[in-house]
Amino acid sequence: MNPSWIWLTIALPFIGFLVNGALALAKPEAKRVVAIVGPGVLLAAFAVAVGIFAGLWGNPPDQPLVFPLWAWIGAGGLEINLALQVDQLSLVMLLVVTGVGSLIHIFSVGYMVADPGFARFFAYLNLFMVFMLILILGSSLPVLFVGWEGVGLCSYLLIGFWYQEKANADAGKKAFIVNRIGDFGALVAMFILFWSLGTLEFAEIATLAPTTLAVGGATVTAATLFLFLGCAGKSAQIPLYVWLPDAMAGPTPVSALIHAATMVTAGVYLVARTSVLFAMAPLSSAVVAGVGALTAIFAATIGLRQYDIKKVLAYSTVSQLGYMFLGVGSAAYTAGVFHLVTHAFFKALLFLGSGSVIHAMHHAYHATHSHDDAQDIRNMGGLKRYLPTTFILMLLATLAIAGIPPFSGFFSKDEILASAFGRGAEHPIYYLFWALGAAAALLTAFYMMRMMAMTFWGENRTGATEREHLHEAPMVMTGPLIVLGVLSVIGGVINLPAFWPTPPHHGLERWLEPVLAPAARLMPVQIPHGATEYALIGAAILIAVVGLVAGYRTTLAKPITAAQQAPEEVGFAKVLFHKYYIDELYHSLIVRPLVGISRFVLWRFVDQGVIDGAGVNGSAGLMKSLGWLGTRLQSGQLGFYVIVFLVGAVWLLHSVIR
Amino acid sequence: MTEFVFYTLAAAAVLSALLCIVQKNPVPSALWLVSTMFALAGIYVLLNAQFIAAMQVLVYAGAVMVLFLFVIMLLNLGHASETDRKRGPVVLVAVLLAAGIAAALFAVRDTSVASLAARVGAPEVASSPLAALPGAGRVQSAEAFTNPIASIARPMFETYLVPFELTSVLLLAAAVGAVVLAKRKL
Amino acid sequence: MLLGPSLVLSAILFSIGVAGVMLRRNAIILFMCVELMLNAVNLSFVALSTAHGFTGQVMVFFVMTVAAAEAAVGLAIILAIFRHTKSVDLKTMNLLQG
Amino acid sequence: MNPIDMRTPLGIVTAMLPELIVVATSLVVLLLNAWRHRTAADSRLAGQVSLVGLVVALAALAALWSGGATAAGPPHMVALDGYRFAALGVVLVASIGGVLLALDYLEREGMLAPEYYSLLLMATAGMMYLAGAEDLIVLFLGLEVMSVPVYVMAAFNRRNVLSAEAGLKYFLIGAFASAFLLYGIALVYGATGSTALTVIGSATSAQGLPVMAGLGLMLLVIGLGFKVASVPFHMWAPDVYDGAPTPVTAFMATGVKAAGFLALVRVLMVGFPNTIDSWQPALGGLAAASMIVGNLVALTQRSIKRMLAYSSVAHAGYLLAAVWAGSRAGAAATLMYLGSYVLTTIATFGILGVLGRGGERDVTVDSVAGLARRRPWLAFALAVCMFSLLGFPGTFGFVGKWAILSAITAEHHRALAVVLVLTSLVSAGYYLPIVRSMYMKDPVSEASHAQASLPAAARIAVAIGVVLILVFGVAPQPVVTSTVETARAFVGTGLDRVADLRP
Repeated sequence: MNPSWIWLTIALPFIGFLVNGALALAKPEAKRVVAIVGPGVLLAAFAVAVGIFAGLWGNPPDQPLVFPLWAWIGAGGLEINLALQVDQLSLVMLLVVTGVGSLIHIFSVGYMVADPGFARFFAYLNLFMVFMLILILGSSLPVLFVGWEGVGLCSYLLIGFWYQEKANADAGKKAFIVNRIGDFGALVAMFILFWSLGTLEFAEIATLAPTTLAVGGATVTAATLFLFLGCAGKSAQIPLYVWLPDAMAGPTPVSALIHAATMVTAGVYLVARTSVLFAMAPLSSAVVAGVGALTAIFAATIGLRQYDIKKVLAYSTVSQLGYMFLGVGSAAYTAGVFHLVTHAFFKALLFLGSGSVIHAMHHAYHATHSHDDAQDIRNMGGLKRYLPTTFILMLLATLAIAGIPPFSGFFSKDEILASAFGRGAEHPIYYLFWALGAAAALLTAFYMMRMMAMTFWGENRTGATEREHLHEAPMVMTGPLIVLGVLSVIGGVINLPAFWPTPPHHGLERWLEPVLAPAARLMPVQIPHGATEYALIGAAILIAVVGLVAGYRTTLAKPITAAQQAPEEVGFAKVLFHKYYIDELYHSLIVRPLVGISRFVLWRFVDQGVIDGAGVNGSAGLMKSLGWLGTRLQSGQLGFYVIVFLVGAVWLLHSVIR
Repeated sequence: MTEFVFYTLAAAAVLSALLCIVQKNPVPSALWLVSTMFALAGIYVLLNAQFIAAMQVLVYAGAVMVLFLFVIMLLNLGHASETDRKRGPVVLVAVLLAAGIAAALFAVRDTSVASLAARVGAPEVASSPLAALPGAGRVQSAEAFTNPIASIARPMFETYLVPFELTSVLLLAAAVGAVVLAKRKL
Repeated sequence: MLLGPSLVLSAILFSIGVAGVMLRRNAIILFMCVELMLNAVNLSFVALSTAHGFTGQVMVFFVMTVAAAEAAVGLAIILAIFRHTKSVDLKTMNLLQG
Repeated sequence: MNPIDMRTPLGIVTAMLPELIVVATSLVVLLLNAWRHRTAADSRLAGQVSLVGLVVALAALAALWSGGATAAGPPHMVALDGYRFAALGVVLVASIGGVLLALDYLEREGMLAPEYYSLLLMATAGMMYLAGAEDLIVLFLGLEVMSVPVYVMAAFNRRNVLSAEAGLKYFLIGAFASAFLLYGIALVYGATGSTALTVIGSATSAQGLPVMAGLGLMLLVIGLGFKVASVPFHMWAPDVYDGAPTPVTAFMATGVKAAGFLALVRVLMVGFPNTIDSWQPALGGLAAASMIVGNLVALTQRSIKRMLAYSSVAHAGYLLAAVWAGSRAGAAATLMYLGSYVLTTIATFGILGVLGRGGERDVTVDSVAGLARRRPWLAFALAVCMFSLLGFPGTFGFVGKWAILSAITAEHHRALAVVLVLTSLVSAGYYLPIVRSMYMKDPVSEASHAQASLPAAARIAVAIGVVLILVFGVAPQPVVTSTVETARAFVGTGLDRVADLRP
């Protein structure tokens, strides 16, 4: 198919949005039409994407193909042309987003069918896809930013989808504020680039920047740091990650689509997109890698002690995004994008699987009118008997995320860690980043297995009568899961490392080569070879296995109490400390202290106290109090208004006399 | 002699103005303002603007201020009020700010007719097509001394015809507005 | 010759008017202080017209018209609020604030 | 169209045709009042006649503009260029909005005085003279012809003490500010010997800026800064916007502000083009202060009407930043942003008027909860307005803000751009809660929003506003091209500008 048909991929979801939106307003009960239109447009868009991909497969373009749609604003110094860019990178993203997006849309048909806002839900979901595709395909920063803002808006709408609950609306608000901070960074970066280069087109930036700007200079460093602030907001990195776990308040397919597979990876995509700039700014790259590594381990420790199945996955997403940034920060842009792709597969699978579990739990509780928490893994246990398909698929995804070969996550994660280690030869600080990444890998394997064990193994804790109602999800939901399961297993094939016995080797890397070559010339990827390489691989596999085994054993070592009977969370400090020093210290010398730290210090104090309190609420509070001062001055007394007027007048008059 | 008269009138104007703003009772306050206006009318004569001086007395002191006094009487406000004059630190702030304004405006104290004429009559301006523009040149005709009313009326009805007509809209708007607000019921 | 001193006098009278606006709370007196400011500006116009011709005097004419128009409307507004509050004291007029 | 000679009566009439039509309409309405002033139908008739007059004026303006009217001789009293025509267009649109919003409101709130419309028309004429003035005397008189009726309109709701208080406050501080403006005119006249802006421009270009002219310029900035509600001359705005009847607030927030800004642009671009260093710091300071104060204080407001008042202070800051640029791009950006601001503000106040039903001050973020479910179109319109005020891509507001930002950045000054971007982000903190409340919360009670339905006239205003916001947001090219074209009025500066005009 001719790549100039690219606009169809955006137009199709937009038509879906219009149809579903109209139905939501006019005829919300027409669920059958919505169920066909919603996923249908996405499948069609995916088909177009595949067609274009197939057309370019044989002869990939050297230069990005830019298709101007129309000159949105075009005069003097303020041009914004809406143009779409097709190149190897945007095609990869396009395939992943439309492909995974289609599967999640299909899943949603089953998951949301009972919801009265079915049509509205699909309208939002389609609209989200429109903006996500604009983000991916935009040929310049402003166009990308339109998509960037748009996905934020849809995310905000979808997090608060069940707006009747206050917590959900609050979560939407939090996501909103944090993303504003990030957007500010992105905007400032855009202005710095516009000042220094006079263009915001990606293609022109890539050619102009290396000749115009000094490598490692202040301009490019500042621009990339602000750009990364934007990425950190959108992709939930320290210190702006706080919104993502709360965003799980939305429906589960939303979590899978937006908060795992697509939108949150936009930051990684943007860094890869502007790789030339980051390659020119070693300091910024190190910051990216460092923040990524810290986020990876930080979120992983918090994940150790969560009981809400979606919260575990949320912190896991934050942690995995940290990996991607560690990759792109180590100049391994291919590895970052590779992990983005495999993560989209297995994390979407995990979220949809958890959706299937919650669906079952919800039905069980609904049947008996119980008000227990359907998302608390302490209320689950032994579910593999009731949900066998979901269990097997989620287990595959867990192995993939833990990094067990030959599952997809192993290859991508290993490549990232190897690149970080390789850069250590030049900048020793990267050894530390590598160590953090490796430690995070251990924790990842541990908490994922803990979650799986508490959910699927052991005794069932749902309740005697409720148990009768647990059942596997319908085919419309398990179907997408199976496809994702296959992808999670074999996804690594797109970029197999050289040491792997069978070809194709470095498929993704060779495919992306034309896009990433300018960056690679400035800052080459350094992957260790020979003995070091094999030692690293061995260590990675060992870490994954140890983590999984430890996770399984410590979790099932003693019976788990259901959430209702579990000790109260409020007085936990004393309780936890007692258990921590007397009972569990000798069970595990490494993991348990980390649990305590993660729970008490990191989650309670850092996450909720410092970042929420001082950061998000604090800055909003400071602005509010400044504004309050303004309202106090607005006393209603005219005399005071005149005095303020005259202060200004005296200032202005005296400013011209000197 | 002229200067002596000027400074006498200036002192009277300043003194009246000060009394106007410190008087407790609104009626004397208004009368002191009238006094300032009269002093200014005298200065206008010194500045060779006899017609304006006459208008000052007729329109300002005669009509506008009478309207003020009329309203004060109508509302029965002809007595001192406790809360009218401010006290305390706000007085200091007010005086400082007023002094700040005055200090800035004093920067033009050294202006003289000669210095202005030298500047405006700069060759670049004089030789430019500006000379043809209304109000660009200085009126130095003998007419100004023999027939001051004509010398105001001519620019007013020729060059400034548009603004003059605009004042008719302004007065109409004021009349309509005042009537609307003062009507007993809408 | 009198231009400089006239401009200074104008500045002084203007500032006295400004001070009056800050120091008083009676709406009518406040308005009278504004009239004083307008008079001060008129003095500047007249003084400057000794250098530049009659434009300044024409301007004074317009200012007088404006002052008359403002007086009519302003006093009508003061009457309107007096009907509500039985007062022209600005201290009581702070229903709108914040 | 042949060049118009402004020295002949016919030339003057042709050049000022739109203004004259508006004044004539106000006289017709006044005459109509003389014997038809009792019933609601009379008031409505007056409004309809005004509307016709304004549309005819708009048509005359279009004829002049499309005819490419130019001055044959030197400009005289009012400018004859694209920028003035565009400015008149903005003012007329604001005025039409003011009439459309008032048509049902006055009837509903029992303010059956058809004089409202003749006052509004006279104020419009004043705004047109103010916005197109090429002479400081016309500027001053235009300002007064605009202000005097608006003082009355603010106090128009005679049954309401708040309206009276708003009128009094606006009047007293407005007259006070006029005195400053007038002093400025006196000093500029003294320093340059003329009140014609072109002459002033060539004088300041030739001799630089003597202290007298500098002081005069600052006093002009103070006077106009007051009218556009810039910090620190803004303190009246929240109270007056709050207390005045809502259609008047809409008219003030759009027409007065637009006319003030357009006059400011012309004064600075024509009168002081080559002494940009003397006024840039002052304008930059005012712009930054307005953006910061307006946005921060707006955050704390509960009443939407009052919040919009502070937000209008913030928008004055954005506009001042555009004027600050002192370039043709800045002038074009000012015009463009005013266009978006006027459309959005009219639509917003139109919606607010029906949400409040007489108690617009009580409409808060919480009381619009669930509007989307009861009145989906109304909620959609308000949401579009909020996004446009916020400057969200896809709305006209974004195009305007983008134009301002690119004008500022072209001057290589970063601080102001950063302040603009940062404070715009802060503004999301008060615009979006309204959207959130409408779409994500339940109505307070079963009965809420039952009354909220737009009357026909206001519906036209809101619909046109919202459609244009979206159309120009998506396809801004015509607006961008034409505003950039109008700013060519400021090609050449000072002496060469006058030379250009040589017959």
